[in-house]
Amino acid sequence: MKYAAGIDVGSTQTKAVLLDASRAIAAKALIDTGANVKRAGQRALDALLEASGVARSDVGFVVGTGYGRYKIEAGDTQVTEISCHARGAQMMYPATRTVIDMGGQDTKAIKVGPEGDVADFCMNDKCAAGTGRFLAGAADVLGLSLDEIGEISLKGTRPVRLTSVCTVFVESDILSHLAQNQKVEDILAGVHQAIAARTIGLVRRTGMEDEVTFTGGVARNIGMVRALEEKLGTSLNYSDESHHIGAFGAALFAVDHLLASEQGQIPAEPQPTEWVDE
Amino acid sequence: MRTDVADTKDYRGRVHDLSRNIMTDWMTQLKDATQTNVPSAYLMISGNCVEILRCFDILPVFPEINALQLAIRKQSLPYIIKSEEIGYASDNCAYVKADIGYTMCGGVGQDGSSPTPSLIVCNFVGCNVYIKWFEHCASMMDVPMVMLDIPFVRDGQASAEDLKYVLAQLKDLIKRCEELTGKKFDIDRLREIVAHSARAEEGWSRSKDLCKHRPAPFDSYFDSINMMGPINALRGTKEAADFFDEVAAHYAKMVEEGIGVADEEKFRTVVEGPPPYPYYRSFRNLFEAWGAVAVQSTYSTVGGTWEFGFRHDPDRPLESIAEQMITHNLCNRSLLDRYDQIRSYVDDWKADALIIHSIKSCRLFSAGQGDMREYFTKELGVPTLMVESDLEDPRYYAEAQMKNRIDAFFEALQYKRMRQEAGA
Amino acid sequence: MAYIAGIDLGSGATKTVIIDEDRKILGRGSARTQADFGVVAEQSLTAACEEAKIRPEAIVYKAATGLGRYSLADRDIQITDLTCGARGAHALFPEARFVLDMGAQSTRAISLRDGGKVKAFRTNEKCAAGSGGFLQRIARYLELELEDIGRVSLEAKDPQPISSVCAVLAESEIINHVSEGKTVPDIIRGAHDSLAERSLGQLRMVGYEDSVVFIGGVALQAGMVEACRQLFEGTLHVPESPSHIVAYGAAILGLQRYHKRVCDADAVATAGR
Amino acid sequence: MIIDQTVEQCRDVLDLMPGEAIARAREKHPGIKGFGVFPVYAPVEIIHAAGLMPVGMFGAGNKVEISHADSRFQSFICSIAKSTLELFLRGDMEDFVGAVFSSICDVARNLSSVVHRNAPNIYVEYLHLPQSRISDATVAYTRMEFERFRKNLSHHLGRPIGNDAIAHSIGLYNKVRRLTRELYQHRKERPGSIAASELYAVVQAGTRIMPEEFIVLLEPFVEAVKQREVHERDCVNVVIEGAFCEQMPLGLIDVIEAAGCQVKDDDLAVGWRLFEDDVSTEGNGTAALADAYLSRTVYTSVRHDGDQPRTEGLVRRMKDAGSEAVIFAPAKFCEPALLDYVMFRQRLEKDNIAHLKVEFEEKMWTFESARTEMETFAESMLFD
Ligand SMILES: Nc1ncnc2c1ncn2[C@@H]1O[C@H](COP(=O)(O)OP(=O)(O)O)[C@@H](O)[C@H]1O
Ligand SMILES: Nc1ncnc2c1ncn2[C@@H]1O[C@H](COP(=O)(O)OP(=O)(O)O)[C@@H](O)[C@H]1O
Ligand code: SF4
Ligand code: SF4
Ligand code: SF4
Repeated sequence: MKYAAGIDVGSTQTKAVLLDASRAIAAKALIDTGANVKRAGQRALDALLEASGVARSDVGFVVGTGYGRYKIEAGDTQVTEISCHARGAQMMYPATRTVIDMGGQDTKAIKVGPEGDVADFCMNDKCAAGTGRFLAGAADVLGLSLDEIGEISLKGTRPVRLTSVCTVFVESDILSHLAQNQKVEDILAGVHQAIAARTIGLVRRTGMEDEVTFTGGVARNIGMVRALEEKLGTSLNYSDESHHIGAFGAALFAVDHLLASEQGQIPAEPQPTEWVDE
Repeated sequence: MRTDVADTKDYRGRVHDLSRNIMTDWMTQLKDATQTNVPSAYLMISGNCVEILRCFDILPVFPEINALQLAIRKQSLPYIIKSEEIGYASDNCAYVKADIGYTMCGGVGQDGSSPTPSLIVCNFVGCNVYIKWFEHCASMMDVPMVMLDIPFVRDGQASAEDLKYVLAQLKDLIKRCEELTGKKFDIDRLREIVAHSARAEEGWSRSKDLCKHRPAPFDSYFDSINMMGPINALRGTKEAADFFDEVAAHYAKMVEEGIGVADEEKFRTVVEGPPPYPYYRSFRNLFEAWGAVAVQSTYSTVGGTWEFGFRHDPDRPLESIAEQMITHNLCNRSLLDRYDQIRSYVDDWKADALIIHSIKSCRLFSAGQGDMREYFTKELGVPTLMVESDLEDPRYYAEAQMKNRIDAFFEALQYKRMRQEAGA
Repeated sequence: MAYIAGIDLGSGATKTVIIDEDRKILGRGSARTQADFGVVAEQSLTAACEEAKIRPEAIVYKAATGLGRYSLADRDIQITDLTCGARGAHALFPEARFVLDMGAQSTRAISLRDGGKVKAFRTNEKCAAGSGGFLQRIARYLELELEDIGRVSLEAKDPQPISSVCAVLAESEIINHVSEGKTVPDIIRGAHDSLAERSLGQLRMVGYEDSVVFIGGVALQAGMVEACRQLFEGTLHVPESPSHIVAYGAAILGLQRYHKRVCDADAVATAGR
Repeated sequence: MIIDQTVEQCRDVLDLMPGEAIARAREKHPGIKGFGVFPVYAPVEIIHAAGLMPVGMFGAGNKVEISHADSRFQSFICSIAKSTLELFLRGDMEDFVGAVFSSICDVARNLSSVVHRNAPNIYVEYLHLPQSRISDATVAYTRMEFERFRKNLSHHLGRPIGNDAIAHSIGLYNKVRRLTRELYQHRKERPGSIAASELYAVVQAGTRIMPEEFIVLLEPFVEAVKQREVHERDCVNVVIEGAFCEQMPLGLIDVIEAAGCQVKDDDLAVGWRLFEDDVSTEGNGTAALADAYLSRTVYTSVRHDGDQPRTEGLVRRMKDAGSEAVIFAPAKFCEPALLDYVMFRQRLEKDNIAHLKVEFEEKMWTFESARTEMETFAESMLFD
């Protein structure tokens, strides 16, 4: 049996998914990207192999995605995470028309066509304000872990207002709220709402259509899920797999390649381009 | 069949060389003028009246081109920082900052690359930053400034009163030029100059029209830069007119032989907004890698929208100069007029997509481009990509992010196309 | 003997300096800033008292400064950290006309008038990776102890500059450097160099000429000091315990006000007699 | 009493959404509709004479969450453009017939287009106010431009806008401006008599109340302020420069004074009090307004000034106000204000005049860093 893998090397975490030729998930992996991006890709692949017991030689095709996709030595080809998230989300929730992907460094709104194709997309501008990193920063100042802040934020009744969603300044903002004796849950509620508001702005740009699937690491944060649902006035598809959807999409593209090469065809998928360094 | 025109495939091709030659001649004149007393005058690019200066043999100097040159040589940052040190904000137009910084560091004047102007002619055509920029230049170098207030196109085109107003100001300018040079205004000389302009404009338009062909012979965004110098700064000279004759012939030949600028033209785009000069080459590579060719661009029309038929007119030299300044350039027209212009580009030049390069420095271009995106994607269904950086300040260009967006965009286009082909 | 405390409730840490009436520093204390400024101030004050070997009650005047200056309930006066930093630096280096204060959240360039009064100042722009918090984050990322940053930076051979003005994006640049195999010293030094360059820009905006006093927690980093030394044209003074200079300045100004209060009280007392 | 009441009343007005301001005006002027005036200046008299209520469009402060407009205008665009657009997109401007923008900057110009496209029922006018030296041609042009506005508006409404009506409106606004000038003058002479944020609230409210009613409110207020007991504070006398378009949050104005400064003059909402004296009520109204615009207005950063540089204007303004320092308060991303700062600053430094720059944003609500800077500034001047 041949396998195909998708590796999503993100700014914060690296996700990987191993599929068999029938597109069933054989293994998943999640590691911190860390400083060495090259190694992260390799480590993620190793983790997949270990978890599934599949031999490297049985992995017929590897698609890299995410911000570090060009640094994955095992990658046979690269696809942007936008295409991957669209593809993965559509496969997992076939009625998906809108994808919101919130990662460590950027947020994307993707409008998805009926076949998992990207009809339009928007990303936060160059500024990293209001992303997963921002939440991580907030958690840090408050001495909480990422897993808890979502839950806690749900208890907030009077969300505070933030000056900005700049990741760099979240610290002082939160400190000054604390200095004014605001409750932690209200501060967190404010933090989540501020990010949600910003995200909604992005979603409006591409135009929202039901169903909406929430992907990326922040989809594990229930506070963010609820804040978005409230602002969008619709429920979101999300699950434990949400974090892996990019990698899953990449793996789906890899399966295409695998099958195509077995049949001696060119895969029906966009040709990647070469990285050109200035 | 590849012939001698094949070298055009590189952007350092024939047209590029021709352009560089005549632009270098002009730059040499500028450099020489720092040592002589040849009168010179500052002027802005958009909708300018360079013909009037030529009529008095006043050497035109374009600070915008100075700034552009610094950026494309990757030298702009220190000057930008210099300007920020005297109080310019990080959010101000970096063209201004680079030029002012350059001037402060001695780039202008005796030991510089261009002369201290004898006169500053502020042709306020659209961009309000022009006024501040030239006010500062005037005060810094203690040079008199002539303000040409060009009414914005409010009701579709210039009214009789607008024209009268501009003509009166042009006559004022002529008087100032007479005083400066001691020469008498010679309308016949102006007619000659204007005729050169018209010929250049004709060649420009023919060239741009050739991009309607598939494959397009040149990239109307990136390669147009080669033609923008001659059409905006050297307009009114015989050299520029000859240049455009040659350019048009050259591209016509390419079309005839079916040669395009891309190895394989896969996508035809229209590009809106100025390029990121400090990363010009690598930005271009990102599109080239996808076989994407710009068949039209708005930036190339900041100086004039000649492809829609307007020409300077030797029979009405001053009037046609005034009309061009008011109506026939991109900058002095409203955002909605620009939408129309882009729409006709998409339709007539048969483009697949619109690329909006949003420039932090330049609000004239960028303020409201989000709405443009809405309009084209939602109302017209034109696939549109919007990316952000700057035309002068290298600090605002993030290559990896840029690549990510561009790749994703073309991936999606390609995917769509493949599905269509499969369905057909 | 009357003791005066200057308490600098900064965004990163709260620092206290205790002086006597001769402006002599008797004790210093510091505590990492947390949610409750009151508690932290108490901690740093206690630490300073211990070092000074005095009881907290012996302090007759408390001058609060820094971000949290209004949060100190029993302060006698609050003064901004800029004014205090200027005064503290001037007290140590009376001939210097410029002060560079690099703290956790902000970098300030100050020019001085006679007597150490603030003439002009420039705070770093909001979107700048130009302060100590940024260095702290890089250090954490590179798995370095804060205390080691400065030393490690000195080992650089080929510093890798950072161009981005946004701290978050600057961090990505650093990640890039790491994955390209650049060494930790080169990266840290690159950050120091870039910060030094930005500070010089700020200093120039207030008319920087010759000598400058470098204060704030970041001045504890030898690599940063070295970067500034190489870049700035004039003399660079780095006081001992640079992160306490703002608190010291507050104490000095506090002492002035205290004297005035005593004089006024005397005057009142005399008048009442 | 009167003072506090009036200020309170005016703050209420500032809290109204534009539609609510119209609704309130309708109590006295049944069925009246609004016409938006984007800063800096527009000849409001023509609008008023057309039977409409001119309403200052100064964005939405922090009252409105921007959720649509930031997809139209990028992150590096000033807030007033976004919040103004947001009001249109949300449908808050339904009681408005139209809106007028002018050639102050590239953002305002493009904004007029975006409003035009997104609010098809709104009549959008764009005035090109002259930037040239005053000559016969400029006079003719400006008269034509104001006349064009009258014609277009009249055409749009389907009713004439007569000279008498304009003269009447000029008379009313003359009175408003005269009273406002009195207040400003009085503050220069007796600085403690009115807080900067009080004065601002009142003047700003005047951009959202019909002049007929505003005069009634203003007259007793001016008298009361003149009678007010003044407690002289020990502080730095400053003028504020740079807030001519997007307006400072009230809280920031308070912080300036709380930090130890006394505002003696400012350019907040300057377009509504642009004239140095009365506009003539004789003859052709649009011509009178045009002539006044050309020759009897105070300087602003959005108009080229030919032979009378703004830099000198600022120094004169300081002298007139008896102030010793300048607070530059440009809105974040405001290109004209930020560009002008450089030349202003150079001019002040030539005379050793102290100055401080504090950028602001509409939706700012904590002023900690501004407070620190302002306090330091005051400390540095006071403890001299
Ligand atoms: N267990 C968790 N609970 C809540 N949020 C999480 C958790 N794990 C990660 N996140 C969030 O996800 C972000 C990383 O998302 P990811 O999609 O992996 O980003 P990237 O692809 O840029 O690395 C983190 O910044 C964090 O905010
Ligand atoms: N022991 C140390 N070694 C090196 N750097 C330090 C040390 N302590 C503090 N710093 C640096 O100084 C910064 C804090 O400076 P400080 O002046 O205390 O800031 P603030 O006054 O804003 O709290 C930290 O962000 C860190 O970069
Ligand atoms: S704002 Fe744009 S058009 Fe104006 S000077 Fe700057 S770059 Fe040129
Ligand atoms: S520093 Fe903050 S606001 Fe500035 S660009 Fe970075 S994330 Fe955005
Ligand atoms: S605030 Fe400044 S940039 Fe914005 S619209 Fe007003 S004048 Fe233009």
